[in-house]
Parts: sequence; C-alpha cells; structure tokens
Amino acid sequence: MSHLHAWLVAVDWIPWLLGPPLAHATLAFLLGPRLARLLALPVLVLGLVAASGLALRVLELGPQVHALGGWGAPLGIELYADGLAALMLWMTAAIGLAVGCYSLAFFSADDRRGTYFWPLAAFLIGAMNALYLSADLFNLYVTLELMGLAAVGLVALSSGAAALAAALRYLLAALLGSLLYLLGVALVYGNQGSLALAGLSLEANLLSSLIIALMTLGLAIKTALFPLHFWLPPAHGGAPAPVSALLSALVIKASFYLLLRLWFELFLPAINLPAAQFLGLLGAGAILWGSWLALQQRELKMLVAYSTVAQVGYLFLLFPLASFAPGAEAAWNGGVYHALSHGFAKAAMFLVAGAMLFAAGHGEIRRLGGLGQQLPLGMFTFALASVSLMGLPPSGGFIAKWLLLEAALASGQWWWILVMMVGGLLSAAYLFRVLRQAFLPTPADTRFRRPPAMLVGSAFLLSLVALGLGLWANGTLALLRVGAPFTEMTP
Amino acid sequence: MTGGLFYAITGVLLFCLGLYGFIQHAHLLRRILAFNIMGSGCFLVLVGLAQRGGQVDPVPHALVLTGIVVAVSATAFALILMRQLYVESGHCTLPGEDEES
Amino acid sequence: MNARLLRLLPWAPLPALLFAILGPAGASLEIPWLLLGMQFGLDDTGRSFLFFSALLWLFAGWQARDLLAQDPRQTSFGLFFLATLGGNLLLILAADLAGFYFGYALMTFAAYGLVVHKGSPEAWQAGRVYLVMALLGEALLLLAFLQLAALADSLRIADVQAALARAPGREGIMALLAAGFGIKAGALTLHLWLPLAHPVAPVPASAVLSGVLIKAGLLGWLRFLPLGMVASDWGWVLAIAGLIAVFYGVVVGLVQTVSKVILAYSSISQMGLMTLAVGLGLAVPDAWPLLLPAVILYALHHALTKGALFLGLALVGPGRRSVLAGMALLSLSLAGAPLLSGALAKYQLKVAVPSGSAQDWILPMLALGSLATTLLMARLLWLLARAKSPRWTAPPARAFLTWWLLVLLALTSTWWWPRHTPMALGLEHLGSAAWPVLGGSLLAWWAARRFVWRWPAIPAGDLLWPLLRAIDRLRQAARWPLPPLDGPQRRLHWPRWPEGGTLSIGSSRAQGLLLLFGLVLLLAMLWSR
Amino acid sequence: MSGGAWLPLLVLASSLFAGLIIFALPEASQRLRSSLNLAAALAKLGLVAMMLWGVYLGQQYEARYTLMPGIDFVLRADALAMLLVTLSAVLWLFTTVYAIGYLEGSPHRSRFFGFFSLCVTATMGLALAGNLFTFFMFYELLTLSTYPLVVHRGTGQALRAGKLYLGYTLTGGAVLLVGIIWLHGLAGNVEFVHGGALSNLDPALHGELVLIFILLIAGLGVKAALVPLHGWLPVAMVAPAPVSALLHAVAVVKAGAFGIVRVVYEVYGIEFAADLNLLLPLAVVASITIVYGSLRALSQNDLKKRLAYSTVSQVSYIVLGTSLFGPVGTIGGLVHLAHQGIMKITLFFCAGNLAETLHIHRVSEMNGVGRRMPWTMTAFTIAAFGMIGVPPMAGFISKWYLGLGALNSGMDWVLLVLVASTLLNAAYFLPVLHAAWFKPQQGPWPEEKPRGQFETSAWLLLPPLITAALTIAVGLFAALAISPLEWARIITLREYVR
Repeated sequence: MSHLHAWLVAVDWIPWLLGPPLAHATLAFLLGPRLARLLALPVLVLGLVAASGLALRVLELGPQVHALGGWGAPLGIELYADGLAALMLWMTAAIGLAVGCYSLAFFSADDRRGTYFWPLAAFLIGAMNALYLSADLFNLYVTLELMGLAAVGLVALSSGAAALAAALRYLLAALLGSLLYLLGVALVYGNQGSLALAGLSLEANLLSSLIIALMTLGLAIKTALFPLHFWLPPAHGGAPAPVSALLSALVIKASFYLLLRLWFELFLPAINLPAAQFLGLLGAGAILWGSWLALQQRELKMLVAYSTVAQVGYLFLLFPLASFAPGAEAAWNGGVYHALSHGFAKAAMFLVAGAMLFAAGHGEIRRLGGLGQQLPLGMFTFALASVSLMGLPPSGGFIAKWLLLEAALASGQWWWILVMMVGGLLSAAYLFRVLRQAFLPTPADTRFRRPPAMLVGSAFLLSLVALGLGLWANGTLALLRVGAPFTEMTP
Repeated sequence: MTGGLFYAITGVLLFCLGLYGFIQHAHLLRRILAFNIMGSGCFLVLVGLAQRGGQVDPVPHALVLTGIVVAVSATAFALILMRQLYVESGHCTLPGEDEES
Repeated sequence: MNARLLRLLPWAPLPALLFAILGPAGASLEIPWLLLGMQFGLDDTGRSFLFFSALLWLFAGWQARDLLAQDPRQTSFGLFFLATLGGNLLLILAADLAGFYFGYALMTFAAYGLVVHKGSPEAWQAGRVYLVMALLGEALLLLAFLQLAALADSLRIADVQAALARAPGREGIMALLAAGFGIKAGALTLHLWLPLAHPVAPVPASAVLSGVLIKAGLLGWLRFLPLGMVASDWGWVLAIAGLIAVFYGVVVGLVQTVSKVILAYSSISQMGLMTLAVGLGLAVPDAWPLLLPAVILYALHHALTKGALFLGLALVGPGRRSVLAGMALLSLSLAGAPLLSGALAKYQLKVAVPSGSAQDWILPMLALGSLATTLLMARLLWLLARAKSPRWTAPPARAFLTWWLLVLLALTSTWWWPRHTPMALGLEHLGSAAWPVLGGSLLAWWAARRFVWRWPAIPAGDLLWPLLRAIDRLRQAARWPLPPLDGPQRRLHWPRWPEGGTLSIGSSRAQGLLLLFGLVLLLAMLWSR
Repeated sequence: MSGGAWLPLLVLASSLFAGLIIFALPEASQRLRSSLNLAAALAKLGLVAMMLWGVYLGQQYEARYTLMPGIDFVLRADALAMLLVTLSAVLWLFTTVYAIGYLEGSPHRSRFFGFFSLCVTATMGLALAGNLFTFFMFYELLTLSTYPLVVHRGTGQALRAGKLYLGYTLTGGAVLLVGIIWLHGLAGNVEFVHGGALSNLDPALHGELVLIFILLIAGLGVKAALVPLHGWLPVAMVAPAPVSALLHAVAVVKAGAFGIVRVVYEVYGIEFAADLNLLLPLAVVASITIVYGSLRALSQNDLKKRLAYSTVSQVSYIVLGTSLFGPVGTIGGLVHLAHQGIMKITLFFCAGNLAETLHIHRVSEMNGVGRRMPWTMTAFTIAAFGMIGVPPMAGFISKWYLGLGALNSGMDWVLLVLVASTLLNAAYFLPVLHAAWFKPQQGPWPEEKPRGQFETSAWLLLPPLITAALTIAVGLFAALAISPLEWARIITLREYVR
C-alpha cells in the first residue's frame, strides 16, 4: 500500500493527463471505432490513475508546475496544478471513465455515432485536462476553444435537424463566448504585457472593468448563466445520453473553473461589491427560472437539462459570497464543492436518464410509471443523484449547500439564503416529478426493454461518488485548500 | 496616437461591428462571417496593443497565429454544420429565428 | 366459560369482605414498583367502606348470577362488573394518590359498561350523560390531585391531606375536590347523571351504583378534604347544598313514575345528608370527630338499605307481597323509623351536628328530611303495589333467600356495627325518630288519595334537559365547529319539560297541600328544639 | 470510560444493511426477506440491549469522524439517545412482524421493507446523533426514506399526500438547516452537551440566538407537527397501516419532538433557554397544538385521520414537557416520548387490522366490531384509555409528571390545557369505543371467512396485543427500574445535576 502511495506521489502525472487522451483521439479518428473501443478503457483508467496520482501529489507536495517540453514561460507552455485543478481533473477522469464504460454499451460497435463519439470524447477530455492545467490566459483560450469545438461535435452526433440546430446554436454561443474572452485577453496583454496567470493582477480602473466585463460575459455564456442559457437545454437535452452527461457535468464546469480562476486571481483587486452581487443576482435568477422551467418540462432529458441551468446558478452565488470576507473561504469551498458534486450527480442523472429512455422507448415523464419495478437500480440511482442535487445529506450537494449557507450567514447576506432555500425546494419539486413515477403502476401501452447492465451500473457508481463526496469532505477540502486563494484564512 | 493604439481601436471597432452582425443576422453564413470579423478585431487589438513599447513583441504574433488556426477550424466546422442543417431542414437559419433583413 | 364467569361472580368480593372484618388494624402494604409507588392501607374509615362495599357487591353478584343467567351478554356484564368491583376496592384500599386515582378511574369507566348494558337508546343516552359528567369529575380531580401532589411532594394520601390543610391556596383545591367528588356523590346540581344512569342499568348494577359507587365520592371527600384540621367556608356551601339536595331529591323524586328513578332520587336526597355532614365538618373542624363516625355509619346504613331496595325491585312481582313488605321495612329504615338502622344513623348525625346557631335550623331540617323521605318511599311503595309487569318470570328461590338475608343485614346494620357512640333506646329518642315517619306516612296516604293523577312530570335528570337545550342553542348560535358527538341519537328521548299535568297553585288542592306542608314544617321546628 | 465506537455503528448497520440487501432481493423470495427482516430486528434489539446496559452503567459509546474541518459526524449513545433508540428498536420489531402480515400478498414488498429498514436506520441515527450536524443528516435521510412509504400504494391520493409531506418536511429541513448553520457560525461545532453549551456566549449575541431558536424549532416543528406546521400529518395517513404506525409512533413525529428536546436541553440548555424567555412561547405553541389537534380529531370520521389528529395533539405533550422548567416536567416530556409511541402504534395497528380484515375505515362503520374482533378492540381500548390518561396506562404517567412539572415551573395554566386535552381525548376516543363495543352491528361484515384460528392473521394480531400489554405495563410498573419513567429520570438527573 505504501509502495503504491509512494509511487503515485513520485511520478509527475501531468503529461499523462494530456498525452493519452489526445493520442486516443487521434488514433480513434484514424483507425476507426473498433480500435477506439478497445483502447478506450485503458486510456480512461490511465487517466483516472493519473488524476488520482496528481491529486495525491498535490496534496502532499503542494502545487505542481510542469514546463511542457522543458520550455518555460513566456514562450513555452507552462502547466500548473493546484488543489482546485487536481480536483477538477479528478472529476473529469472519473466521470470520463464512467461515461466511457457507459458508452461502450450505449454505442454498439457498428453504431455510426460511435465512429465520431470516441475521438471527439477523447479530444474533449484531453482539452479539458489541458484547460485545467493551463496557467496562462492564451492557452486557456485555446483549450477553451478546442473543448467547445469537440463538445459541439458531440452534440451534432444525433442525427436530425433539431440536433444540428442545437449544435449550431451551441457553437455560435461558444464562439461568441470565446471571442469575448479573447478580446479580454488581448486587453490584458496590452495592459500588462504578460499572460501568465501567476504574475498578473489588475488595478481598479476603467480598462480593468472592461476586461472583467468582457471575460466574465464570455465565460458566463459558455457556462450558460441565466439569461444566457438559451443554448444549453436543446444541446444537452437533445444529445445522446453519454454526451449530455459529459457536457452537463464537465464542459460547463471548465468555463466556470476559468471564471473562478480569473475572478479570484486576476480580478480580485479590481472587483467591487455591486459587480459580485450582480453575478449572484444572475445566479439567483438561474436558480429560480431554471427550476421553474424544469418543472414545466415533459421530456425527461429536458428536465435534467433545465436542472443544469438551475444548478449553475448556485455556482454563481459563490461570487458575491466569496469576494469579501467574512465567509469567503467557506463560499469558495462551497462553490467548488457544488461544481464537483453537481458534476457527479448530473452525469449520473443523464446516464440513467439514457437508460430509462432505452428501457421505456420514450422520454415522456408522465408515462414513465412502472420504471421503479422495471429498473429499480436505475430509479435508485436517479434518487441518489437527486439527493445530491437537492442538497440533502449525506451528499456532496449538501456539503456545498452547507458551506454556501455558512458563508451567506457569516457575511450577513441573508437574501442568498432565501434563494438557496427556495431553490432547494424547487429542485425537490421537479426531481420528485420523476421519482414519484417509481410508485405508479405501469401504463398499459408501455413495453419495456431491458437495458444493458452497464448503463445503469456506471450511472450508479457515479451517484455513489456524488454521495461519497458528502462523506469524504474532509479530504476533498484539504486538497482544495492547496494553493487556494484563501489559504491565509485556514486554521 | 501611436500606430499601435490606432490598430487596437480599429480592432475594437471591428469587433463591435462583428458582434452587431453576429447578433443581428439570422442567416448562419452571415453570422459565421461576423464571427470571423470579430476574430480579426481581436487579433488586431492583440497585436496593436502589444506594440506600445516601440519594440516588436514576438509573443502576440505567436498567439495570433494560433488564434487564426483556431478560428479557421471553427469556421470550417460551423460551415459543415450549416450545410448539413440546410440538407436536413432546407433552412439556413436556426429554428425560431427568421431572416428579417 | 360464560356461565362459569357468572357463577363465580359473587365470590369475587369475598376476600375483601373477610379482610374488612378480619384485617389487622392499621394494616399497610407498600409496593414501590407499582405505578408511582403504590401504597395500601386499612384505616377505620377504609374498613367501614370496604365492609359495606364488599358486602353489597357480594349480594349484587349473587343476584346477578340468578337474574342474568339468560342474558346473551352476560360475559360482558360479568367483566364490567368485576372491573368496577376491582376499581371500587382499589380506591378504598389505596393509601396513595395515584392508586386511588387508578381505582377511581377504573371504577368510573367500567361502570359505563354496566350503565349501557341493556343497549337501549335510553341506556346509551344515560351512558353518555354519565360518561361526560364522570369525565368532568375526573378532570377536576386531576387538577386537584396534581396540585396536591405538588404541594405535598408526596403521594401518601395522609400527607396530601395534611399538606392541603397547611397550604396557603387551599380554597381553590378544596373547591375542585368538592366539585370533583361531588359529581360522583351526586351532590346538588352535579347529580344530573344519576337519575338517568342508575335506573337503566340491570338491577344488580343499579344496586351497587346507588349503594356503593356514589359512596366513592363521599370517601374521596373524607380522604382528601382537610376535615377537622382547618375551617373553610366551602364547608357551609357543601352543607347548604347537601341540605337542599335532601329536599330537592324528594321533590323531584315524588313526581317520577318509575320506581328505579325514585330510588335514584332518594339516593340524591340521602347523599345530601352525608354532604351536609361533611360540609359541617369542613366548616366547624371541632365537630368533625363526632361527625366522622356519623358519616361512616350513615354511609353503611344507606349503602346496604339502598342496595337492598334496588335488589328487591327485581323480586317484586305478582304474588310476592312478602317482598313488598321487605321493601316497606327498608323504606322505613331509610326514613329513620325507630329501632331500624336508619334511626341510629340519623341519631348519630343529629348528635354530631355542632352546637351553636347551626343546630337551630339544621336539626329541624333533618327531621323534615325524614318526613320527606317517608313521602318519597311511600310513593315508591305505592307504585310497586300498583305495578303490573306482564312478563315476569320469578327468580329462583335462593334469590329471595339471599335478598332477605341482605334485608336483615341492612335493617340492623348500624346496631351491631361497633364504632358508634352508644345510644340508649330511650323513649324520647324513639319519639323524635318516629314522628317524621308517622307524619310523612299520613301525608302520603292523604296525598295518594287526592293527587294521584295531577302530578307534574319532571323528566328524570331534571335540570339536565334545559341545560342540554341551552348548550344546543348556543352551539347553533355560535356555529360551533364541532358536530354533535354522535349524530342522530342526540335527538333521542329529549323529554319536554315540564310534561304532563301541571300543579296549579291556584287550585284548592294545591293550597291545601301547601298549607299542610307548612304546618308540618312548623311542627317539626317546634318539636326538635 | 469509553465503551468503544463499534456499538453505535453496529446498531445503525444492522438495519441499514438489512435494508440494502432487501432492496436487492427478488419480489418472490418472501420467506428469506421475512427472516432477514426479523433477524435484523432481533439483532438490533440485542445490540441496543447491550448498549442500554452499558449506558446505564455510565459507559460512553462514541463514534466520531471528521467530515469537514470543524464539523464532525458524531454518534454518541447517551441516556437520552437510548430512550429513542430503545423505543425504535422495540417497536421496529413489532412493526416488522405486523408489516409482514399486513402486506402479505401485496406487490412491491422488497421496496417497502427496504425503505422501512432505512427509515429505522435514520431514526436510530438521529437518536444517536451527537451534534446538530449529524442530527440534520439523519433528519433529512428520514424524510427521504419515509416518502416512498407514504406513497407506497401509488394511488393518486397517496401521491398527493407524498407531495404535501415532502413540501412540508423539506421546507422544514431547509429552515432547520439555516438555523443550524447560523448557530454553527456563532458557536462553532455545537455538540449536544448536558446543560447546553451556549450560555457562555457573548450576551450581545442573545438576540441572534433567539432568532436561531425560532428557526430550529420551526424546522423541527414541522416533523413534530406543531400547529400550524402539522398539515402533512393527517394527509400522510393514506400510507399502509404499518407505515402510519411507524410514522406516528416512532419515526417522523418523534424525530421532530426529539430534536426539540435536544435543542432545548443540550444545545441551549434549559436554564439558558429560560433566561432567554424562550420556554413560555414554546409552551404556548405546544398547548395550542394540543388543544387544536384534539378539536380537529373530534370531527374526523375516518379512523386513521382521527388518530392522526390525535398524534398532532399528543406529540406536543413532549414539547410541552420540554418547555417546562424543572426536572419533573422534563421527566414528563421525555417519558411521553416513549409512552406516546407505544400507545399510538397500538392504535394504528388496530386500525390497520380493522381495515385489513373487515375493510373498516370509518368510525361510523365500527358499530359492533368489538364482538367480531374482540382482541383487536381490546388492544385499541387499552391504548385509547392510555391516550386519555387513565391510570394505570402509560398516558397517565406522562400526564401526571407534566402536570406536576407545570406546577413546579409556575405555569399553572398548563394544567388547564392538560385537563382540556384529557376531556377532548375522551370525547373523540370514547364514542369509537362505544360504537365498537356496545352498538349492534349493521349488516354482515364484508368478509366473513376466518383467517386462521384467530379473528385475523396472527401476524397482525400479536403486535397490537403486545404493545397494548406494554401500554399497561409501562404505566403500571412505572416505578420499576427498567421502565421508561425511570430511564427518563436518569436522563433528567444527568441533565440537571452537572
């Protein structure tokens, strides 16, 4: 055990997080789906090992720096991993592995969609890993763009005009967001003459405000913050289930991660209370409006997609809460924790929704009665994921909610408490629309197919992780503290 | 006003022009073009602002090159999707957005 | 199994009876793990109550065995009978608050089963009234008990009583106790359930209800009120209420047409006397040492006599004149005719009345009460003599035998009961005991000839009906959210009141009656001086 | 002295794993499921007995796990915890037996028994919780694990009831959470300590502490069904009878009441709560609930609904006792925690028997049922008298101590509430008893075929009989060392004498 531990800590895992997925993507593209399927599991497992190793390493040795090819900044690409990055990487690897297992069963070997799924997914994972590891603004732009393109490609996997339209809408939004971000980058470079995140700091002036506005806006579009969420439901709801899981759980988190990084490393000196409150307000709007729309949905996957819109709102509550002490650290932790637990829970939920669709042959919530008997583990998985999304104990979502509430109380911003309470109840309201189907009798006209065990199994594992995040918060938070902007406040 | 700043301001203007087009138009081709104009504006800003010190800064050049590659691939991807959409639905606009101008 | 239960029924109180007779003085038992730490004890008061209670239960059980042999619900009856008995004995023997309350509650609730045994609408109605009032009583007692326990910091009844005497806020608790036990004892205005419940039960049950169960209220007073310890004005309230009840019971009883109802009203009247004694004891503590034996003696006398009267009702039938004679003897005893047990009880009461101004008006009232009782009993006998039950099957002979045994015991009970002040059977006492009975008999004879058909009919339960009507009006007016407890039956048997012939004051007969009554009143006052 | 951490964990695990395994069992393997269920219940009972003995001897069982910095997950078996733990363990056994009989032949039993076990696990957990955080975790787990039980039948009515139940309890949970976090912010990790831990906080914070108290009580009050937060309870009675029994007797309402006890005694401390003038309002709310619940129960024709309103009323006795300053009132409140459970579970068992055997759901249909099902109705009668507070049943003991406690704490008016409630209890229970025992039956019973040699199946009959016997026993032998009363006394001693 200790050998394994020592070995995990000793290896520099950063290249292993980038190389294999990208190689897998290329090979899969060149050699076709069969080989891609064959390679998928080893690569994904390797990814998880690497991410775990990196997390351990960061936890023990502190933030890691890796100069790619031996070239340092500014010309070379320098990679950097602190606790936050390690956590996001680990989440990506874990969800990636689960989605990979799921997809092996979901896309049969001769499925046309599989041909493109494997390279695009591997590419997406590689791009995300790169994004989490990047330490300068322009690299971040490139990875953001790569990730976006791969994601759009995945959305376009589904055939039909609707899927294409969704993909295009998504693409346009992603491009717009990227360009707004890029303009910000250009302004930063013009102002500061450097792009390395480590050394940068904005002063409070008009230009800074412009930069903050541009970059935040761009990233908010990519994160689908209310009211810029228009592209998300069709894209996430319409894509094949494993794609939805990747997009909803991971992709929006990447842009959020970036925003987090910028806001608390680059922007912090220049921001003011109204701006932070404004972001929080948008988050609150997302929670309420997204939940409300989720309540109106008839299709299962659309409901889950709108739930993502709502859950993104919690992420943005972090900004008003964490920008100003007291309670900043709790808010920061809570926000990140919410990103993590939402990732696992939402991935599980989308995957299991796919299994349900497979079993029932349709996605109409009202006619899903009887699923409880046909797909008990599936329903249970959905329930576990729901627990986390509702922020009920013992789950990661609960820890996140706890920390955010703690921050809100500590800083006296009670209005966010109300928002979170109402949001939690609304999420319960729409999620139980699905859960109650478990107790209804099977409709007469429904015939169930038995989905492959892997579909439900992988989703179940993810939901267990979402639950486990609530029980293992201590270690997770310790990792998160490494290199966090609030370390001075930790005891 | 130095040349650099001039370029930068032009870049900003281009960006705004592109943004206007991107939002205003419904036809996908126009929007893709608008996106390219925005991208060009960005690059101009990047290169222009970097010239403040008088001497040539190599970093933005590298960045812009990379950026162009990204933009080109994105454009290509967008065009393919648009074409496919036209094949499937017979429209070059997203559903719910009609061509007005 | 059913028949066996009934056969064994009479023997259940036997151990209690033996214990009452043979039990060592001051016997006590403590079972700390039972309830809140149960304690039992046998003091003089308890022994008396235990004796007459067990005795009457014994006879009632005997009669039940014979009378209910054909009853399809005899098992139910037997169980409730036993439960009531158990509660009754427990409350007598209990020396702690919780044990007493347990017995009291058990008796109260189990007796409901006896009251509604017949299952007729009247029985249900009577049962409901009984239960509601009993519950009110229990509630008042709970209030009092809790305060007592808090005051005394002990559950021993003796401690509690002493604590109450010392407590600064004792008046309120005393009021609660007086009212709470008063309901059971049938004290005036709290008696409403009694004339309904006692008559509807099967005869053996009526006997114990009227003979023993109402004595539980009396025992409660004796046990808890700080009698002889501290003077309280509540005493006068009790005394006056008792005195009024003596006559009220008779007046309303006289206009009844059902013999069991008459007996029930007689119980109210008789309990009035005991209430009077308790009230006096509360008002004049010094008099209590004399009053206590009087009360006990009277309770003994009344329990057995009233029990025998009730039990006799089941034996009165065509060709059973001897039973009627027994009933007459019992009635005489109840009225206080010389030489019978009632006379001694009454005498005891008389001598115990504290000297002073109270004597002046209480003693004549006692005499007048005897007269009134005589009237009431005459009415009863008159009714019994005229009654014709079409379907009457004679009980087995042994029922008559046991009844006569009870009559014998009842008529002589106070003579051989050891704890009373010796009384000479002097002629002067004989006279003072005899005249009210004689006067009452004459009056009754005269009235029976004259007023037979013109009595106003006050329904059994008298004040209950206007009260219920008022509550109903109130409910309708206030749109009370509560529906009636039990739907349609609420409407059953609401007698109009008053019903039947009215007694017109203007008529010569009424004037004559009033005149006569006034004359007798005057006489009584003069004589007893 | 420390008795180790494994015992509380095992107590939780015994039902948790049983539940999880049962989920996985196929619907058809009935025998296996039943035996597993019973074995788990018995095992738990054994473990609890061991723990009870240990706690009695003064041992400490504590399992602690740091969940987040500054926040521990703590399971601790103290005397107060053991009250609810023992109650749940005992009643779980009976309810399991009952449920096996009740659900014989009905669908979805694996699901039912699985959630049933989870529900008990949650109850155990919140009883053993050593701080507010842990308590909250199990509190919400309880909400989630009872929802499937409430909607078990899958009818429209059941689903509506489930919705209402969730609406109430999740809102309550959210409010509670805010209170807990706020308190956490002020006072750090609030462990349950005898006498509370807040009294040495800065007096400037007292205003906030009052607000927090209101939040906590409001959050807990939903499950404890304090008026006006009680709306879910009468509706949730659509659940199958064993569930109602469990919800009303041990699990949900007790969770709320128990939480209030913990908050008052071991978070704030009764003296501190009295200093902040929090007890009187709490007592007033409890009193209003007691009277209101009884009044509403009066007009219910549906038997289970009548019982449900009765629960609303009775559970507030616990709260009332909690809000009475002084050891006697505390004893009254605590002992009622156990007593109410035993009595109410009996009543619901009996109501379930009537429904299951004769399809009787309404009071108006109960005429003469006493002769058809004498044993069931005997149990019902005993429990009903217990509820009224007739000695020597369990309810009398509670009422007695509550009354004395009220007098000791100077709140004499509480006596009137107690008496009013006694009368109202009688008013809504006695007509039922009267109808069952004394009224003639109307028409033939719907199903006259006998089920076995008993009036109904033995699985259904035994549990209420045993709990009815317990109702008498805990009252009659209240002074015995093993009675709930004595246990409440031990708790109170440890609570007041520090």
